[in-house]
Amino acid sequence: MSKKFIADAPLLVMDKLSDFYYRLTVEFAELAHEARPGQFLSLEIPGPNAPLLRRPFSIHRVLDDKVQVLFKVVGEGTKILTQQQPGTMLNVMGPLGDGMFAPSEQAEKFLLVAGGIGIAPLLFLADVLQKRKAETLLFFGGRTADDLPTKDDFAMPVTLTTEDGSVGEKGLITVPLAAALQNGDAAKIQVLACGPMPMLKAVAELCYRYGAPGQVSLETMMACGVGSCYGCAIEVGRDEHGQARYERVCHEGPVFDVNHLPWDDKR
Amino acid sequence: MSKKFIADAPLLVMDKLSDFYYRLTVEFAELAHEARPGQFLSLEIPGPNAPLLRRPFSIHRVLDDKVQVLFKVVGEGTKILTQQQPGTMLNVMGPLGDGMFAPSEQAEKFLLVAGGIGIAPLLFLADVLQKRKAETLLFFGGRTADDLPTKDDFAMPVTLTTEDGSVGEKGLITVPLAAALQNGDAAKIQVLACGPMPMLKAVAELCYRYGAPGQVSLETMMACGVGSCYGCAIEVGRDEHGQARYERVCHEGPVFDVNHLPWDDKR
Amino acid sequence: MKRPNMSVDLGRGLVLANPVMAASGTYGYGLEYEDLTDLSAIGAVVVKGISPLPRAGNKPPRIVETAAGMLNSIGLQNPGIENFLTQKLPRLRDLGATVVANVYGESDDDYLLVVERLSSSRGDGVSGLEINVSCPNVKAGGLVYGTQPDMLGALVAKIRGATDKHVMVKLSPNVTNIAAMAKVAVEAGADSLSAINTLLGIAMDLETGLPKLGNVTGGLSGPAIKPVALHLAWRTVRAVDVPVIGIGGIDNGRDALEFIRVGCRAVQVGTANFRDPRAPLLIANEMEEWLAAHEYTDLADLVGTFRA
Amino acid sequence: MKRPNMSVDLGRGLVLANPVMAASGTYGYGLEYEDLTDLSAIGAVVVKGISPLPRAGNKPPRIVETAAGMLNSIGLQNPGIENFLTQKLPRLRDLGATVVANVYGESDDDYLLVVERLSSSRGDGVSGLEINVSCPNVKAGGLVYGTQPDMLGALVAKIRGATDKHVMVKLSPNVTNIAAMAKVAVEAGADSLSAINTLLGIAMDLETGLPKLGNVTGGLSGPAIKPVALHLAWRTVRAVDVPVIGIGGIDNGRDALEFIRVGCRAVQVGTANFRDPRAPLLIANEMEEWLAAHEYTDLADLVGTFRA
Ligand SMILES: Cc1cc2nc3c(=O)[nH]c(=O)nc-3n(C[C@H](O)[C@H](O)[C@H](O)COP(=O)(O)OP(=O)(O)OC[C@H]3O[C@@H](n4cnc5c(N)ncnc54)[C@H](O)[C@@H]3O)c2cc1C
Ligand SMILES: Cc1cc2nc3c(=O)[nH]c(=O)nc-3n(C[C@H](O)[C@H](O)[C@H](O)COP(=O)(O)OP(=O)(O)OC[C@H]3O[C@@H](n4cnc5c(N)ncnc54)[C@H](O)[C@@H]3O)c2cc1C
Ligand SMILES: Cc1cc2nc3c(=O)[nH]c(=O)nc-3n(C[C@H](O)[C@H](O)[C@H](O)COP(=O)(O)O)c2cc1C
Ligand SMILES: Cc1cc2nc3c(=O)[nH]c(=O)nc-3n(C[C@H](O)[C@H](O)[C@H](O)COP(=O)(O)O)c2cc1C
Ligand code: FES
Ligand code: FES
Repeated sequence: MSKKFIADAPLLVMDKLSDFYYRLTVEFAELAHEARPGQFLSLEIPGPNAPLLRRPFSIHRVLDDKVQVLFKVVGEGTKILTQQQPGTMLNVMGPLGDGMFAPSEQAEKFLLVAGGIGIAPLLFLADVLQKRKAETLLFFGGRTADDLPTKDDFAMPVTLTTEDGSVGEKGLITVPLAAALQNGDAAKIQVLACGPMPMLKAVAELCYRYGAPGQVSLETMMACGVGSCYGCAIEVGRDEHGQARYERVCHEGPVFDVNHLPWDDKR
Repeated sequence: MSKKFIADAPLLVMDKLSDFYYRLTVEFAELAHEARPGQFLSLEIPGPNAPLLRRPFSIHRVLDDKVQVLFKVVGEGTKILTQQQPGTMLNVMGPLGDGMFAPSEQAEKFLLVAGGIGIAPLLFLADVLQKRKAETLLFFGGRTADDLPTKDDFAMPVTLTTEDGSVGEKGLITVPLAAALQNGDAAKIQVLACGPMPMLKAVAELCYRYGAPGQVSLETMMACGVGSCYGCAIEVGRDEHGQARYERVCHEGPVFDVNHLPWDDKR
Repeated sequence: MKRPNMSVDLGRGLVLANPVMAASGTYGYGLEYEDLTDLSAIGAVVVKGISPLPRAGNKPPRIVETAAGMLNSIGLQNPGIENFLTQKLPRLRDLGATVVANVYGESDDDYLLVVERLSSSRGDGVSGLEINVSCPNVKAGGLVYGTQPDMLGALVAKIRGATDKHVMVKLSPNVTNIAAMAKVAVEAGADSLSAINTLLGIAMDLETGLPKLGNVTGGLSGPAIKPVALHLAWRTVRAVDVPVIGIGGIDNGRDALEFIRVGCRAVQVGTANFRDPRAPLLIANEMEEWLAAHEYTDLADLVGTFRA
Repeated sequence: MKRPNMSVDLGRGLVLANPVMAASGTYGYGLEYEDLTDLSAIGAVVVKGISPLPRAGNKPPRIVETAAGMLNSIGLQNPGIENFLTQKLPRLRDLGATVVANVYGESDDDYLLVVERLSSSRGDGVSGLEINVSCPNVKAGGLVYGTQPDMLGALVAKIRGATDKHVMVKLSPNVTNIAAMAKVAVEAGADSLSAINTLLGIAMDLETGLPKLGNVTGGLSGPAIKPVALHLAWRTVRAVDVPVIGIGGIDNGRDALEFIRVGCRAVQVGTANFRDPRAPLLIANEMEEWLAAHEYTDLADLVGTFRA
């Protein structure tokens, strides 16, 4: 279990990558040093009319004492975030989530799979894998060319797909992923994925089909972010009486082994 | 009764006069032509996290098809207002209030009295009196020199006071006002005042003492602004059974004759 | 896109051109808005509570903003039934407004007097009566009608006996079991129920320790109460067979449609009128657009489609 | 400026170093916040509701934001009393936290089992029991304890007979007459009352017509409910002689002091912990600063100074 920190951290950079994607950098040494790929942090959105609850974001990258978040503007909270000027203090809490990406020692090849903003935690993961000099490939899908933020930051072979065909192959990212699994020795491959639930479900199915170990990062609504409220629960199976068992995405997750999850109904 | 209008009106100018005082100009021909001094308008504060209720503001000045509001930043609503850029559409409703300043035909001299932001409606009034070529004097008091916005816009003799003595006489504006009433023929003077309640109470007492007719513009919390909700009521006296009688500041007011109001307890 | 049918027949003569009414106390007698909106186009204007005699109302201050809501304690300041019949109703009739009269009393006799006047020929143009039972019965030691099943049942039965007009009973949220109150009102003859009135609350000025309302307590309304209102409207729908009109925190067409999905046949919009007096029409338009975009031909088809 | 006395003695062994507790269900077992705050400095940590056996909790989604508030339907997922006694309490004791155990059951026996365990020597370090009565009594057809005076009185009397610890009864706001419930609880032996628990509400996804909570209904908390909570806390204070602990929408020191002014002896902070887990300490500090600035030497002097 990693140690958690909370503090007002200075916002150093608010980088507008496109109309909808932003990357912010805060200085928070303790958090930066403790963080592991797949973990997240939570931000209090500043201002008197901010949303009630904190907003959770993956740790996008760690650079010395600095922590980066890559985010997509989807609602009021993220919109307010874009308006923050460097120098502002942001109330940051983290690192959160004991379920991190755990690159296996046995694997010979790592396939990173991202859908849209699901790319956020994978750069941090890529940095760590790079240090291990592991063979790593990125599969990155989006609806259009606009949904592939930071794709150029990955120093590895990158396969892109878009649903409208504007960049890369036209179609879903799971098509080239399936090919890669089929052509490789799946048991020696580890799949590490983050993206929307339908994509993760398709990824899980491919892992089962080809016998590849896989890990996926999930999202649910969160209140506390630290495991205290049980608000972010997802079903992880049923007990002998058919009674659902739940785990906390913020605590046991956000990264889970594909085998740990029942994939039938996950709305 | 004046006709009311509601529309999204383009914000033309947002003028920062000082740290706390702003003057905005919107284009709204129908409202501009209908408005009379002492009336007000109400604005919907824009944005998803705006305050629930509209904000009422005196009509500061009318320039052809344009209407100006002079406002002081006191809370969240006025703060959001300052952030609006020219070109934004503001939802404006008015003119409101059937109780307007009614310069008497008999009066030979008009004493305008303002405390701080209470100056707002008096410029419009001054413009109208000027057209009548009536003798008009302004008595304008503030806490400090910063509380005397637009004092230079009045083309008439102006007496200033500040509580800290930074501009004009040190003390309250009712001191020079009392002198003016004492030295003139009070019955031929009309006092027209807007400002904080304690000032208005002192003004009313001077009117009684010297026998001068007087009108004051009041403020209370408002919901509808058009006389429908009875939320803005103030006591205007008691009936034979000692039962309080109430009137609506937004409808029978905001300007009332000093004689119309009981001045004992007005929190 | 075909325009869906938006009209609603609530029974016993209360027919709305569209499902959005202006809620009582937030739209005066409608006439205050004559310049600003087309009163005849509003589903119905529920006028301010009417009592037998003029009422002075409560001590100010009477309104205060709270987080995403407001408290009011107007105390039903109103000019009384005679004034309504002579000064307001004729003009409302001329303007073609669909009028629901909100009736208020502090005893059974108070209510009956107002109901009878409204049901006489002088009340022509009043399409329905909304009975506000969130008020104390002075003869019963100040117990609130809307919280006491026996008192409520007796009152509604008397009103039913005194009028042929549509009787809508407006339920209080400040009860343990709104379903029980709903059943009592319907058994006593209510043609429809509206839910909910305001939640009781207080606000304080910390520095002085004084209540922010002259009357100390007030009624909470606005977006803050929407989850509570939606729940109570839904419970009411499930308890009775008569039409239910949803009220509480409705700020836009989407909010209104949620009340329709839980089973309400129509809605009322209150606090939102203070933000924009055109709210009833704007909200009805938004509802219509949503229905058209989702290929509904009739609002009625959405009623009760909550998949709980 | 002299530091005012902030400690509060609620009776029968429940003494708080300051008047701000973390509310049940919003602070887990405290241990989740070990890294982030000094648990021993918090007035008291009211732990998540504890049932006899582990509970899986409700179907997700379990939380949704609403206007200035949130709905939750956690369904009291918790690992059961044995786990609490062996895994959580010893550590809380080591950390020096003042612990109030929130007790939950679906029958009198459920409650009694947990109360007895907590009152045995294994429960050393538990300074008080908060009885959550906003839950259905399965044996009584699902009627909620906190809404039925008879059921509530009988339950509290049994609990009183089973423990020497401080018994705090947490009142439900979803009742017609909270004063009556307060009196019943005190007559049956409650040492203090906490008010309020969440208001019932629902939220809907309009597009699908599905409830936003897996459990359909949930409890509304946060700033939206503050006016209602302040009113009910005040009514509770006036109904009984035991200490009342105010809860509902408290977001800062000023909010908390309003509850003190209406007569509460202490407060609990819930939803605000999600914004910042240091909220209980921050709020206690803000209260202390306000009191010092206003030359109060003891928080107790502000209790009940509401000038209504
Ligand atoms: C573990 C985790 C990691 C995440 N990492 C990232 C990331 O790196 N980059 C990124 O752009 N987004 C990430 N998200 C999603 C991000 O939290 C939401 O987009 C953000 O909270 C939306 O806030 P809003 O106010 O702008 O939108 P809103 O209008 O409030 O909500 C839009 C949608 O965002 C989601 N959301 C809102 N509040 C929360 C909450 N408190 N907890 C979880 N989801 C919420 C809901 O699905 C909601 O429907 C992550 C979520 C989780 C749970
Ligand atoms: C008839 C009338 C004319 C006014 N003319 C002017 C003017 O020309 N210039 C100017 O700067 N101010 C004027 N005011 C006051 C102005 O309405 C408030 O300053 C403004 O509403 C504050 O909003 P806020 O959100 O910034 O502050 P908040 O933090 O919401 O409130 C600060 C204070 O402003 C007052 N206020 C807030 N909302 C309302 C409301 N809906 N109705 C009435 N008062 C409210 C209250 O006293 C409150 O305590 C006038 C008020 C009235 C009633
Ligand atoms: C200022 C004000 C006055 C009200 N007066 C009445 C009234 O006279 N009679 C009545 O039945 N309800 C009255 N209500 C309650 C509203 O009709 C409505 O039930 C309540 O405000 C909830 O709806 P909302 O959240 O849309 O405002 C009043 C509400 C407000 C805000
Ligand atoms: C997520 C969540 C879980 C809760 N769980 C419990 C609980 O287990 N037992 C209980 O008595 N109250 C529970 N409550 C109610 C709170 O303790 C508190 O009474 C309520 O939230 C109102 O306070 P607030 O507005 O400060 O949050 C819970 C509240 C929330 C938001
Ligand atoms: S968000 Fe509270 S337990 Fe996960
Ligand atoms: S604000 Fe509604 S009557 Fe004046």
